[in-house]
Amino acid sequence: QDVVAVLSQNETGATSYNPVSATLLSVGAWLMYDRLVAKDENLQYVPNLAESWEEAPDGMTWTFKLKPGVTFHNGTPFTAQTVVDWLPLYKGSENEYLFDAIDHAEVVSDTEVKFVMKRPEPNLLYNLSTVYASIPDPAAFTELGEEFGVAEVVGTGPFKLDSFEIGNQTVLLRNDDYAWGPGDATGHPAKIETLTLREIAEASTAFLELKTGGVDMLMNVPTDFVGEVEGSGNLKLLELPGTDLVYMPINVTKPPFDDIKVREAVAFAINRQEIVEAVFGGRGKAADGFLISALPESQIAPEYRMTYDPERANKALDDAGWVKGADGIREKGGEKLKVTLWTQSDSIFRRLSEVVQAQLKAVGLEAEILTFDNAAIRDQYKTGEQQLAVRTYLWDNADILEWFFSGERLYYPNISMLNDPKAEELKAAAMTGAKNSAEREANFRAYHEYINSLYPYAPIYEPVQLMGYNTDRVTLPEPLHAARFNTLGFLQLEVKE
Amino acid sequence: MTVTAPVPGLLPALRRSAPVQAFASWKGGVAGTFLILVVLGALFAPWLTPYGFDVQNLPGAFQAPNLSHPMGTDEFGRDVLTRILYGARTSLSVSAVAIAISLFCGMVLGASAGYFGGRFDRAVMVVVDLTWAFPEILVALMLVAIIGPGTTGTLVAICVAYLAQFTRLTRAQVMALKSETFVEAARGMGASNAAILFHHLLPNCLGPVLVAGMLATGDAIILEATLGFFGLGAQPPTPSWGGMMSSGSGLLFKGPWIIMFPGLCIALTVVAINMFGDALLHKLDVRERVRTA
Amino acid sequence: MSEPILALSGLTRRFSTGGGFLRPARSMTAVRGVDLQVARGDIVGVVGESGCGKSTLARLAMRLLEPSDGTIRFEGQDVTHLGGRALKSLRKKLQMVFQDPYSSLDPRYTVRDCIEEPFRALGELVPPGRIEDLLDQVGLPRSFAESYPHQMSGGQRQRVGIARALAYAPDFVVLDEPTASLDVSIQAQIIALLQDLHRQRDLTYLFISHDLGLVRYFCSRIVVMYLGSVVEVMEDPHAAPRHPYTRALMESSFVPDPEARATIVPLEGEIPSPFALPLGCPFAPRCPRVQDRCRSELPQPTATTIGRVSCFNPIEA
Amino acid sequence: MLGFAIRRILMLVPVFLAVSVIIFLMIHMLPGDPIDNLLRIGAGPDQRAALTEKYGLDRPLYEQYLYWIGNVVQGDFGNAIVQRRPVASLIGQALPYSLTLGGLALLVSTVLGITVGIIAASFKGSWLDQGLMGGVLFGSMLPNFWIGLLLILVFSVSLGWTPVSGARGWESLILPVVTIGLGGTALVARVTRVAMIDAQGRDFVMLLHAKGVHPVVIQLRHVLRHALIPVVTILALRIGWILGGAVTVEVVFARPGLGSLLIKSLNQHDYPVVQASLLILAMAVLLGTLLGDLLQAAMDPRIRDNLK
Amino acid sequence: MLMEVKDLSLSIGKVALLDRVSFSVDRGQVLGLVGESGSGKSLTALALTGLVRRIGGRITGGSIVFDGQELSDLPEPAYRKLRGKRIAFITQNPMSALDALKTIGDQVDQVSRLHLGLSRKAARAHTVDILTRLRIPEAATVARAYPHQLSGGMKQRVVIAMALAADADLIIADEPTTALDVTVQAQIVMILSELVKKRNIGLILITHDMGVVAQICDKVCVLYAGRVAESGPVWQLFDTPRHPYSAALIGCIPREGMAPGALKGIPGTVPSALNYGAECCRFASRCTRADALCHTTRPLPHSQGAALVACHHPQGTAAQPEALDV
Ligand SMILES: Nc1ncnc2c1ncn2[C@@H]1O[C@H](COP(=O)(O)OP(=O)(O)OP(=O)(O)O)[C@@H](O)[C@H]1O
Ligand SMILES: Nc1ncnc2c1ncn2[C@@H]1O[C@H](COP(=O)(O)OP(=O)(O)OP(=O)(O)O)[C@@H](O)[C@H]1O
Ligand SMILES: [Mg+2]
Ligand SMILES: [Mg+2]
Repeated sequence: QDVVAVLSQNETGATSYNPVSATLLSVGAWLMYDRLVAKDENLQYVPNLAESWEEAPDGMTWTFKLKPGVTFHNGTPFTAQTVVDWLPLYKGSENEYLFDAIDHAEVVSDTEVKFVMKRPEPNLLYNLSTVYASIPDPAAFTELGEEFGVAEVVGTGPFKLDSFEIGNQTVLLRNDDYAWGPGDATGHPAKIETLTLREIAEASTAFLELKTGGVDMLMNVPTDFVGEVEGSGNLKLLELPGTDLVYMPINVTKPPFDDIKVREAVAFAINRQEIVEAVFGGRGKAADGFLISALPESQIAPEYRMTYDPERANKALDDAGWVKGADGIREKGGEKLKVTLWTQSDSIFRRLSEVVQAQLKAVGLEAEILTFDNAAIRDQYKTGEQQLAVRTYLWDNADILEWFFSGERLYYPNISMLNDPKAEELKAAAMTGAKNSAEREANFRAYHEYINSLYPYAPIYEPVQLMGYNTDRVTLPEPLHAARFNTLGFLQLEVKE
Repeated sequence: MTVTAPVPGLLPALRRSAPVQAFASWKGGVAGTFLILVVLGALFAPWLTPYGFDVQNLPGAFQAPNLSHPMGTDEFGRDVLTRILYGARTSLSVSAVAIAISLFCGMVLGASAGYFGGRFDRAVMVVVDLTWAFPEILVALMLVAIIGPGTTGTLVAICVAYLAQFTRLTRAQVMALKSETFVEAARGMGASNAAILFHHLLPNCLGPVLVAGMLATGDAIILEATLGFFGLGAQPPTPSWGGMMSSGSGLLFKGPWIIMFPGLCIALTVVAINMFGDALLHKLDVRERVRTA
Repeated sequence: MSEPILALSGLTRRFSTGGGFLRPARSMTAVRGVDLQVARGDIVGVVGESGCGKSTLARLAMRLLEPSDGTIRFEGQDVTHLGGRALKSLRKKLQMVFQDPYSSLDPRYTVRDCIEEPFRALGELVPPGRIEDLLDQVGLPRSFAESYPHQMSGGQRQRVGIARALAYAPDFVVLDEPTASLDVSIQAQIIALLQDLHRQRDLTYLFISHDLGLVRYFCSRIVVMYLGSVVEVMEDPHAAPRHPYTRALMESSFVPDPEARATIVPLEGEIPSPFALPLGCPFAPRCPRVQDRCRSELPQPTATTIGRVSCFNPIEA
Repeated sequence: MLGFAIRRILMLVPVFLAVSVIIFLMIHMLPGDPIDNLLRIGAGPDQRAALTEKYGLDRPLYEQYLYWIGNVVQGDFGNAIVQRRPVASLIGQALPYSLTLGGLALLVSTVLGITVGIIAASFKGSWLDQGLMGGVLFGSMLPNFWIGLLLILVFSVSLGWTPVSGARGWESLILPVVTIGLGGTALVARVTRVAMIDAQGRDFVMLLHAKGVHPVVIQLRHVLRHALIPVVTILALRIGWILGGAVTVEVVFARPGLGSLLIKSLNQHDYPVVQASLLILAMAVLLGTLLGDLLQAAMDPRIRDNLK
Repeated sequence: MLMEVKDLSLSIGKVALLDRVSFSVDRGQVLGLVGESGSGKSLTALALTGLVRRIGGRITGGSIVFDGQELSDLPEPAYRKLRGKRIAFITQNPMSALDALKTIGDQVDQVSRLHLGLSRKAARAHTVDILTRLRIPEAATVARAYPHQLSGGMKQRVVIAMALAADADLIIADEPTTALDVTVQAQIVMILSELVKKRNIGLILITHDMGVVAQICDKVCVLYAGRVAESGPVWQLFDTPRHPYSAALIGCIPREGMAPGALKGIPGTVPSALNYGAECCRFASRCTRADALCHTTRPLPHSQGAALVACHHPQGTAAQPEALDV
């Protein structure tokens, strides 16, 4: 009844399971904690620890009715008071922004808690459904301090922490008392007893482990191995819609990209379809905006979408005064159109960059690739020296726009260094100005469109999540009624004997 | 007064033609021929292949070796053979230049430490020994983290990683030579320290140290490849053997030739360098001394 | 004696070895208080057992080592602390032939390069034809000029060494065991050559050797060293020795004549460590004529009919 | 001998301090700032100042150094800034892996290398010698990550004898140990062979033969003893490799270890971890030289006497 | 005869280094083997002890008879039993002939334990006994010392002790005193010559030093370029050398009463082993008496007085060599 899974590349390197302060949490956090609400496969909110909820018409209070009989791993019961004690933990922490809009929480009864808001927050349910809103035992959290999430984890989730070795593996044990799972999985604990989450940096090692039965599933199969997995009789792929997006930030403050024409050219020079076909084996789709297509805010007017249009790209450059030289590289005033393109050392990043490099060269822009170690690149961005970069993010809410383009987050994460007064206004409206979801959606769409009109980035690709698993060993729930393979997936995962 | 007599030392070293002799042995001959072919291939790459090393042809990616692409095409549809030929330029020149710089610094350091001895010597050797005792790859990764990726970082990393070896070797040679009577004799004839260093000591340890440098070039190619494995070597689209070999081990399954051929080139070249170096050392009759320095 | 060409007085050289952190350096005196005067045209032989300081003395005289104490005068001039140009010009007159012909020539130098080196070192032109002359003088064919040392035999190399020492027409040549590593037949060749050169060029030699027989044949005066000190100077090489050590040396050498077989009574005891010299006469522990006084007091040189001896109880003539 | 050991250890103290200063200064010259990694995104300068003060990064350099080294001497390496754990526990987690992997690899390469060296030297110049040395050379001529993957393909995938990766159980050690061991074997074999050949050629060996001693006895009891001295010296100096040289292998086999910890921390600018790892490596190197000296003295009476 | 060597020829690789060397030595006799460097003295010693195989050499002809037993084709294991037990070999350089990592005692014990089968304890007692007889003070302490703690003379005595540890009948000593000081050399040579008389054993003494030969040898064998030039009783060699080479060699020794300039040396150099030439006298190119015959025909050893001389034109009875030009 043991299952070994390999974490996907973008979740490796997490240093803690502390939901309050960590900026990177692996799937383990989903499994050791619960959240008030969860999301189903259509991104609709479903009950998790909260049975039901109600928003006041003016949006200034939210009342959550909690499931009864929920206990933490250490036996402490989970009650309304727990939620009241939990919220203040975020004060001054990395993830404080999640609950910016909440003034305070009040106990209504043992199973009812009321959030009193500073302002309406249509996005509250989303925030409560993210992994960073996982609920630890506040008492244990305070007591353990920095050790919490590393040496010990006290949550209400379907698995308990057995051991955690940073950068190596996490071993989880089943929480036998668990009966409050989300959606279909409610009423029973997980079917597997232990779950080992391994981190394997080298993709081929991970694949070979799967192939030889050393591990039972890969949370993410790199595209290079898709063919191999499909070709092996006992291995199977599970394709889930992705929640990530690959794009290319353009530093609007660095010449030649201080000229919007040049940015526009870059945005239209990228042949996304070719990339999907050549680099990702036809899986996933070409991106034309900044948000994943499952989000309504991604549905923007066609004139704001960025697609492959080499003529437009060439024309933009011509208009900007960059003329093709003898070697095919454009020049202006004796200077070559040469920029740097930063990328990360993962092979897929490097490969993507190389294709982009070639595509940019086709319109006369020479990009010099600079590879940085994954862990080091963040510091590099803080210098603001980048011109182009290849990046990816994983988020399924439109507020990511604010994260990457807010004038208050220059250098990092606003690698594009966009600081535009009008964008700031639109951002404020989108983030805090909406009273309800519909209004919020409209505001974000306007913000998204305006950002696109400035070309501070070029969208590239929207991947799918490809899980690989050994059909001799495990049965995966199909269909999966969740947006991602986490709590629900592992609760329903079965082992073949 | 002018010095008219040509300074001996270096010229005789070349006149003794150890390389020519090394060629005469079958091992040295085979290895030397291979190396010459590789260097010629690198030099004349543009004339030897109709393809460009950076011209992508995505629809034609992952072609197994065939007549028009004897080593197949890579994940971007580029001709692997072409990239190997151009890659030899990067791999060989980065390693060779790095080793040359390292060799020069090592010889200067080692020779002065060995010749003057005393505190200076001890201080130099403590530092040198410490860098020597640290694994090359760690030194290299640390330096690349500081300097940044790319050929410069690789160059400096290789330089520093092998500095200790050359310093030690030169120092040992100089110390051994220093006690030879001919050095004392030169002093007895009024030669200055500089003259002794440059006309007697350095020419005499040049042979072994140069060969050690040659052998290290082999190791440096591997180190470059390892940095490539971490994605920190030569930056695309510039091909280098190490970079090609480590452009995603997933290709091992999808297009093994993309990785195999550069890997094979590295292994063969390094073995050839070692074989030729050994043959040279044999001729110079200092094999033991250099090999274990 | 006329003005001596070389005069050493109280020449002392100490070495310290080992030593390091928390470890005391050990000091030894390789040459102590040597007084010696060499007249122009003399061949002075220095004999003694291995490690007694012969080579150190030679190096001191050559200014290849700095003396710890004492003075060196060359042609009347104090050269003890000479440096720079003056030292360079001294080198023209003072040359040395080394013990080991195998390591005293740079393997990368041709014979020509070797012989030219003194000129080059002093930044001067090589007079045309000089190399050939020198090769002729030391009995090497001119064709050897372009050969490397490894192509030559030991005797031939030693001739190159001699040619190199003579390149500048020196007045004084120090010969440090020039034949020690050669066969007797080659040794005889070299000695004959040195004798010829001495005659032709009016050279002065300081000849170092451990072979008493050879020294007695070749030299006009003999200096006997023991553990860094001169124990006896014999103006007549064929005279009977006065110092017990000199006699022991003579008795230890085997006479190459089967008719003259004699039972040799070897010297007993070991040479004391140079790091811990006894208080008195260094030879006292092995001396058959030892007296109490020898163990506590250092004998001073006293004149004898044949030279000078440092012994409290010298053998009577 | 004991006195010598104590003196040597005392001697290590100033060297160790000097090394620690070098490491400290080097780390502080690195570009990047750990506080950046720690600061909440969008945090203001006062928050930065607070954190800087919390980690003592605002104090003069020498004070920081003294504070740090003072704690180190007491066994406290401080807290990792980015990884938010006591450095000692991070290192404590990585070190055992490095030690087992490195130690075993050292053992394998020593045993194998010495054996190959002895055989090659005993049959010097024969095809056996050339074949063995050529094989060992070729084995060390491939980059480690490459060998590792090939070994996995052969032994784990095709033959199914060993696990592919990980750090659980002794089976998972086999391939990494072999991967590193191959490179080390070449070095040890080369040194052993040369040292044996050197020792074989010395005069005392001829006398042993003249005494009628069996050649195998001469080879193993006399020649090998002489040959081991340089081998041991070189091995002792290479102790740094045991702890830090396995970075690539750690990546390929998904093993934790000091090398990867160091590199990861370096990239994250987690100063305290980098400092501590470097210090530990340096300490290992220093102890290695000490060990080498002691072993040399234990094996060679001449050196032993020199120490008195 | 204890050992009789007849027409011994030896090659290393393709190079013939010894060519029909003959000599013999009996109990109580000292045979001196002299000659210039490279003449094959050490090779001869290695051939007699069967060690020449170790350096890749091969006996190509002739016989070595030791105590009635033919040794030239003796298999190695049998030779090993003989070596050290009945034929002892004292190698050239005492400074490096001992294993620096083992105590003196252990090294001497090894011989008696190996060949006499003595126990550890008995062997040590035996060792101390022999060391004492070689006039080594405090032998028991010395036995516990390491080689580097001893002086050169002491070490050479230890090597001699090894030769005696299994009561060898024949000692072959290759330049036992070359590296030693004259006073120490005198000690060692006297010890060896006493041993021969006291124990009635044979000694083959290889040396450069004609003085030593004159003082303790009974017979001499002069080697030149891998061949015997002259061999015979020591008095005849010094008195009336017949071969021009031996004559010249004796003329090279500086002696008491020699006139300055009398020392001339032998012109030219020994030919290298690669161009020895088979059908000629190898000394011909340096010899003043050489004629065409010497350059084309190999001189065979024949009796001249009490000696065997390999020369077409042996000298008469003249004591002094004829004048030679440098
Ligand atoms: N550079 C030096 N450092 C330390 N000790 C030295 C040095 N040179 C010579 N000695 C010591 O000085 C003493 C005398 O040495 P020197 O070479 O003068 O002896 P020698 O009489 O020439 O001996 P040999 O006959 O062996 O050549 C020796 O004990 C030697 O160890
Ligand atoms: N291992 C070997 N391989 C090839 N030639 C050798 C070898 N050992 C000796 N010789 C050659 O054999 C010849 C005789 O050597 P040997 O050592 O017997 O001379 P030797 O008379 O002992 O000289 P020395 O007085 O220098 O000891 C020399 O020409 C030498 O070059
Ligand atoms: Mg000397
Ligand atoms: Mg010999």
